[in-house]
Amino acid sequence: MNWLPTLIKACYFLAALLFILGLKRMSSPRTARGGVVWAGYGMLLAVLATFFLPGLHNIGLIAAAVLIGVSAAWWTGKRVAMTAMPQMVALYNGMGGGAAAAIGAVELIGYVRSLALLPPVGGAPAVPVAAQLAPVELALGVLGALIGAVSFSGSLVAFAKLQGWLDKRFIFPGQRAVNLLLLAAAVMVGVLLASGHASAALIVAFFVLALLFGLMMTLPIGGADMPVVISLYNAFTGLAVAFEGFVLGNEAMIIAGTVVGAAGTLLTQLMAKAMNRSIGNVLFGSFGAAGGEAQAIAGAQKPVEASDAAVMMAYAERVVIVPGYGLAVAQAQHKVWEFAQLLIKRGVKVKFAIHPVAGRMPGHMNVLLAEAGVPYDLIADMDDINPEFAVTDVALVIGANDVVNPLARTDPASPIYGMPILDVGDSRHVIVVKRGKGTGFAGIENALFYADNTRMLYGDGQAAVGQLVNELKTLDD
Amino acid sequence: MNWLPTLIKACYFLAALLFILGLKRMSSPRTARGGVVWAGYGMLLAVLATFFLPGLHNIGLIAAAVLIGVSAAWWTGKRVAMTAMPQMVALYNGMGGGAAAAIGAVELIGYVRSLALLPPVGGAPAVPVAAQLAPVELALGVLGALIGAVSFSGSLVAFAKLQGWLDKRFIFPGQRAVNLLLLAAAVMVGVLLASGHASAALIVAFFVLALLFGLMMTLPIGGADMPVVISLYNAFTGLAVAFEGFVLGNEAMIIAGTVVGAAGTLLTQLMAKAMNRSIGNVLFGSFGAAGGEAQAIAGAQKPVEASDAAVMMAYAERVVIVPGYGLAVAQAQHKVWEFAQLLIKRGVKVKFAIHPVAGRMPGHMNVLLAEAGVPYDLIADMDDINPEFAVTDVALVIGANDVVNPLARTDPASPIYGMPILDVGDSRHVIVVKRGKGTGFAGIENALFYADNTRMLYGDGQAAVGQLVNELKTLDD
Amino acid sequence: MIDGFLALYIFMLAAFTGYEIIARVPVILHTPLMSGSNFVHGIVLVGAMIALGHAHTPFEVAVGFVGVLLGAGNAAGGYVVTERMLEMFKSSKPDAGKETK
Amino acid sequence: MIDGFLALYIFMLAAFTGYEIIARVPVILHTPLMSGSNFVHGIVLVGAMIALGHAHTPFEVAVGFVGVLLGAGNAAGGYVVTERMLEMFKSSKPDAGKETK
Ligand SMILES: NC(=O)c1ccc[n+]([C@@H]2O[C@H](COP(=O)([O-])OP(=O)(O)OC[C@H]3O[C@@H](n4cnc5c(N)ncnc54)[C@H](OP(=O)(O)O)[C@@H]3O)[C@@H](O)[C@H]2O)c1
Ligand SMILES: NC(=O)c1ccc[n+]([C@@H]2O[C@H](COP(=O)([O-])OP(=O)(O)OC[C@H]3O[C@@H](n4cnc5c(N)ncnc54)[C@H](OP(=O)(O)O)[C@@H]3O)[C@@H](O)[C@H]2O)c1
Repeated sequence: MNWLPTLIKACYFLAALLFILGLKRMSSPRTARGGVVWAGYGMLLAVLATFFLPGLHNIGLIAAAVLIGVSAAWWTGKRVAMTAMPQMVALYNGMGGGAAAAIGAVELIGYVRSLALLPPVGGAPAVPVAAQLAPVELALGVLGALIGAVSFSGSLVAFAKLQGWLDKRFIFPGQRAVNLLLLAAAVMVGVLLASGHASAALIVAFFVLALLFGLMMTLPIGGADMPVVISLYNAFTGLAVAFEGFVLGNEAMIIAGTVVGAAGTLLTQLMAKAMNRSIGNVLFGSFGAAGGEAQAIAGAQKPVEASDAAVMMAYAERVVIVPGYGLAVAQAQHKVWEFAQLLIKRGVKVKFAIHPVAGRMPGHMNVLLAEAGVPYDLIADMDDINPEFAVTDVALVIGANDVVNPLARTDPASPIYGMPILDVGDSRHVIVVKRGKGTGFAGIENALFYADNTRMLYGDGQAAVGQLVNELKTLDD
Repeated sequence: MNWLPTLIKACYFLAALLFILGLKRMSSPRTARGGVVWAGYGMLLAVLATFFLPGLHNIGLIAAAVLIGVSAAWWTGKRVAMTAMPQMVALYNGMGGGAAAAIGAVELIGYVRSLALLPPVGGAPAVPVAAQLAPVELALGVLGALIGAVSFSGSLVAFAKLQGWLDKRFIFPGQRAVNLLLLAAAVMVGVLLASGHASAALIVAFFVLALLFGLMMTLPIGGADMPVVISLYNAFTGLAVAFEGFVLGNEAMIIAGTVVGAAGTLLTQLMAKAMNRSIGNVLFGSFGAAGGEAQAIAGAQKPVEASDAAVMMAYAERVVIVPGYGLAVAQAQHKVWEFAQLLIKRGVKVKFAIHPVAGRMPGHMNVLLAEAGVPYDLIADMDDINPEFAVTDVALVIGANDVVNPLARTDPASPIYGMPILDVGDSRHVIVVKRGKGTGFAGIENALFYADNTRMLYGDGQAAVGQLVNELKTLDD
Repeated sequence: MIDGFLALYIFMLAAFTGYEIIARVPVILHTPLMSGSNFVHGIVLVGAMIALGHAHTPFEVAVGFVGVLLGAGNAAGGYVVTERMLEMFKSSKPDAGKETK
Repeated sequence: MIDGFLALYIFMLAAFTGYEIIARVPVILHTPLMSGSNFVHGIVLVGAMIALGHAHTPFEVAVGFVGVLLGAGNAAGGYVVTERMLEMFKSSKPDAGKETK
């Protein structure tokens, strides 16, 4: 049966290959769906092959755990609403981190047991090879467990925040020092463990400290910053998996983990950059940050009736729709697409303009619009659409605020100063759909709403666009 | 001295890292120079570290060979003309293939010697581990040697052709069959070697066959197709190096060789695609290919005087200069840049438009213009410049022919049918600089030269542009 | 188990591969991509299975069991969520639309 | 000497790395790039040095010597030619120009 281990190794190799090819295919919307299916086959192959590993005990327990875990996750994943995707990603990511930490824990416990079982006879203790970890393996295993545990508790906090279970920020004086102390303590215990001074008590202390640190460092971060944090923890989990893969001598884990670690790091940077902030600012910026003072803006907001707004767009040549976080809150994406289709039928040229940080996670709006069935070639990036606003008749802003705020360009004191925005103000008319005078994520006034060519259509996103649809249908009759 | 092997391995690791980072930096003209320097440091490090490998004999000989090889290559590389770069790349690439083949040969000879030294005692022959290659290693070593040898002799033929030493194509009936036989024979002997039936005679036969095959398969390919072939052999050498690296257990060789193998394969494809041909067509297309029949074109070529041409451009608003192979032949790049600078001084907007396959190797024109000092932001790609010809006053074509031939769009019978071209005909006036009625690489007539808005400025590229420069200077006085 | 330098090489190359592949993904796909890479590290399930398979004491088995549960959740959940998101990306061109279906 | 699967992993990852890195290089740099990658496989010099260093019979030494000669030519020639080509790429913007000098 010498061919069995080779066959299993070949399966792992194929799995790693399929992961990479799958991620590669995700770089284009046309092939992305196929990409995740490929990666899925890789995963299936790797898991099935693992069952045949020689010398594996507890097969029944393993199968049971796999079945329970898969069914539960499959069931929730299939049922959850499209808008809850960010927190589900956080949850599943946390589970991965937890699994990595568990692997590290099992290895450490086994290591301690092997030390206890075998009293040092004379100089060199004769420990059986199987239980004995090399120093590098031990160190990487501890490091992986630390990172995994932090990612676990941190991701769970992120999940709870996005789910709305933990609305208040949790801030107290000296928080930064406490967190730093926690981290230092966890690292110190980790170093002790890694240098061979393992004991049951130390292991418990290590995991408690690591979990606590993940909790405490994520709690003060605002819910809206969560996507960046989730992406960071995604990279963390990847690294943790790679390290534990090294301990287990499993190359597929090393490769998949490292690829995700690198990819997640890059994604985190891209997100933070799109929000015009540094990663450090996202993670620690909340401590004692004074809220920007509300700037008074001259003029008044000029409301408009749904009927007038509908007529303006019905007889326009070009309309650009700018969705924002409010669209997600109102779940208005289906109505908006219905409205856009009616306009298109009338011969109006309709485009959707998406700001890179519209909504609460990158690509948030793309996902929502895709859910409603908006074809992606009607959707334009900020850089592509900005020059076009000058020849646009009506820009319809739905639940967006910060991403169309001209203060980002003019007011150096504003918290979003320097962030590139969508130049909706350049178009002939701007119609803004929002519920009232609520501010956006940055909590500041928006000069656009007071501009001469802007009209406000107050109301919940879904209801307001529903009115527009009805008005348009009346026009058609 | 346990740290020495580790230190050497670390050097190899650093070298591989520097190679990859260096290649990465080569993806932008701004950082490319730094990239090759980084890769150079990597190479230096790896070579120096190798001298300290434990158990290395013949150190004096090694040092002597390195010194001789480096100085000779350095000297020729520094002195050779910029226009001879393609053949130098071919030459150095061939050397790399030869070195890989030599490694394979030494390993094989050592293997045979180890077999001869040790008569099988009873069942299992007790061969010392050092000389005994595992079956996989043996097979990969033979494969690497085969590829390396083909790349060696093939690249030398490419070098000779580009250098002008081998002008005639070497074609005879049944050539394809002969080549196929040669390859089959080489592979068969290789399989014998790899399956452990090594003997001195077989080794000699193997290398003779491989070298002969490289020679015979490259000889019939036209000199102008050489860049694609060189790129292919570049990928070959990379692969050969990776395989021999596996035999020697040297990861830096495996990685550098594989990276180059993948990169070279991709580059070859890109080149062939830019010429609108398949790689197979480049390699085997020459056999019995009938030359395209010269198509008669109505009208006549209308010559122009240098003085008139100079005035046209001096008072134009936009001039686009389109260089082709003739520019390289005439070595007119310095004169052209002098001319362009004079125009720019007069307020004319000057751009250079480069077709992807202008000249005889990809980027050929870029290298020439860069040599003359033309800044790369004045240089435009085909896709970027084509829409601009409509608003161009004068397009100045210098020694280009096929890449501006409208027959590629209109005549399905032409050998270049389907190749995208530069739409110089869209501009108000076209001035073509060439020596006479000579055809280009594809050997066909060019309808552009007979167009109503085209004027021919006959003469050697350098001389003709020199005249233009003088006329312009007279205007300025 | 794996020679340190070989692991280092694999680590370096995998990092480059991940970085280069992701650097080319358009913003529109960032959310599905985050979810997709989240799925890929679900391979931790294999590691958890191995850990549980070699666990001896009841406590180790319990921890290993939780690890496999969590790993399976990561893998299955990550897949479902990613697949659901990507399923929704359609082009208005009919043929391209068919291809993604 | 290297475990077959580890070698396969390294091979696969290196191929992806090479492919992805080169896929982003603009046409304008294709010639220097061909030359640059030609330089990189000059690492064969190291292999030739090892082969010569372990050669025993005069014939092996002779073949090894030629190998080192050729490998050194590949490495040194490839470097010089690439460096000369890239040295010529300049921007018209003065600061960028300085950077490449
Ligand atoms: N995309 C990311 O990755 C990401 C991540 C973290 C943070 N952020 C930040 O989030 C912000 C995104 O900007 P944004 O313009 O999309 O959103 P926003 O600035 O948060 O504004 C959302 C607006 O929608 C309105 N709204 C809320 N519920 C609504 C409903 N049911 N119907 C209609 N309107 C509703 C609100 O006004 P009313 O209350 O008056 O209705 C509010 O002004 C940026 O500041 C960005 O930096 C983005
Ligand atoms: N770039 C690549 O990678 C590559 C590789 C292989 C093949 N090719 C092929 O090469 C061709 C390149 O097209 P191209 O337009 O650059 O060149 P071309 O079609 O080969 O035409 C060159 C023209 O330059 C003229 N010329 C020659 N010497 C001259 C001199 N001293 N002064 C002035 N003019 C001179 C010739 O006409 P006169 O004789 O009348 O002067 C000839 O018509 C394409 O067909 C392409 O497929 C390209």
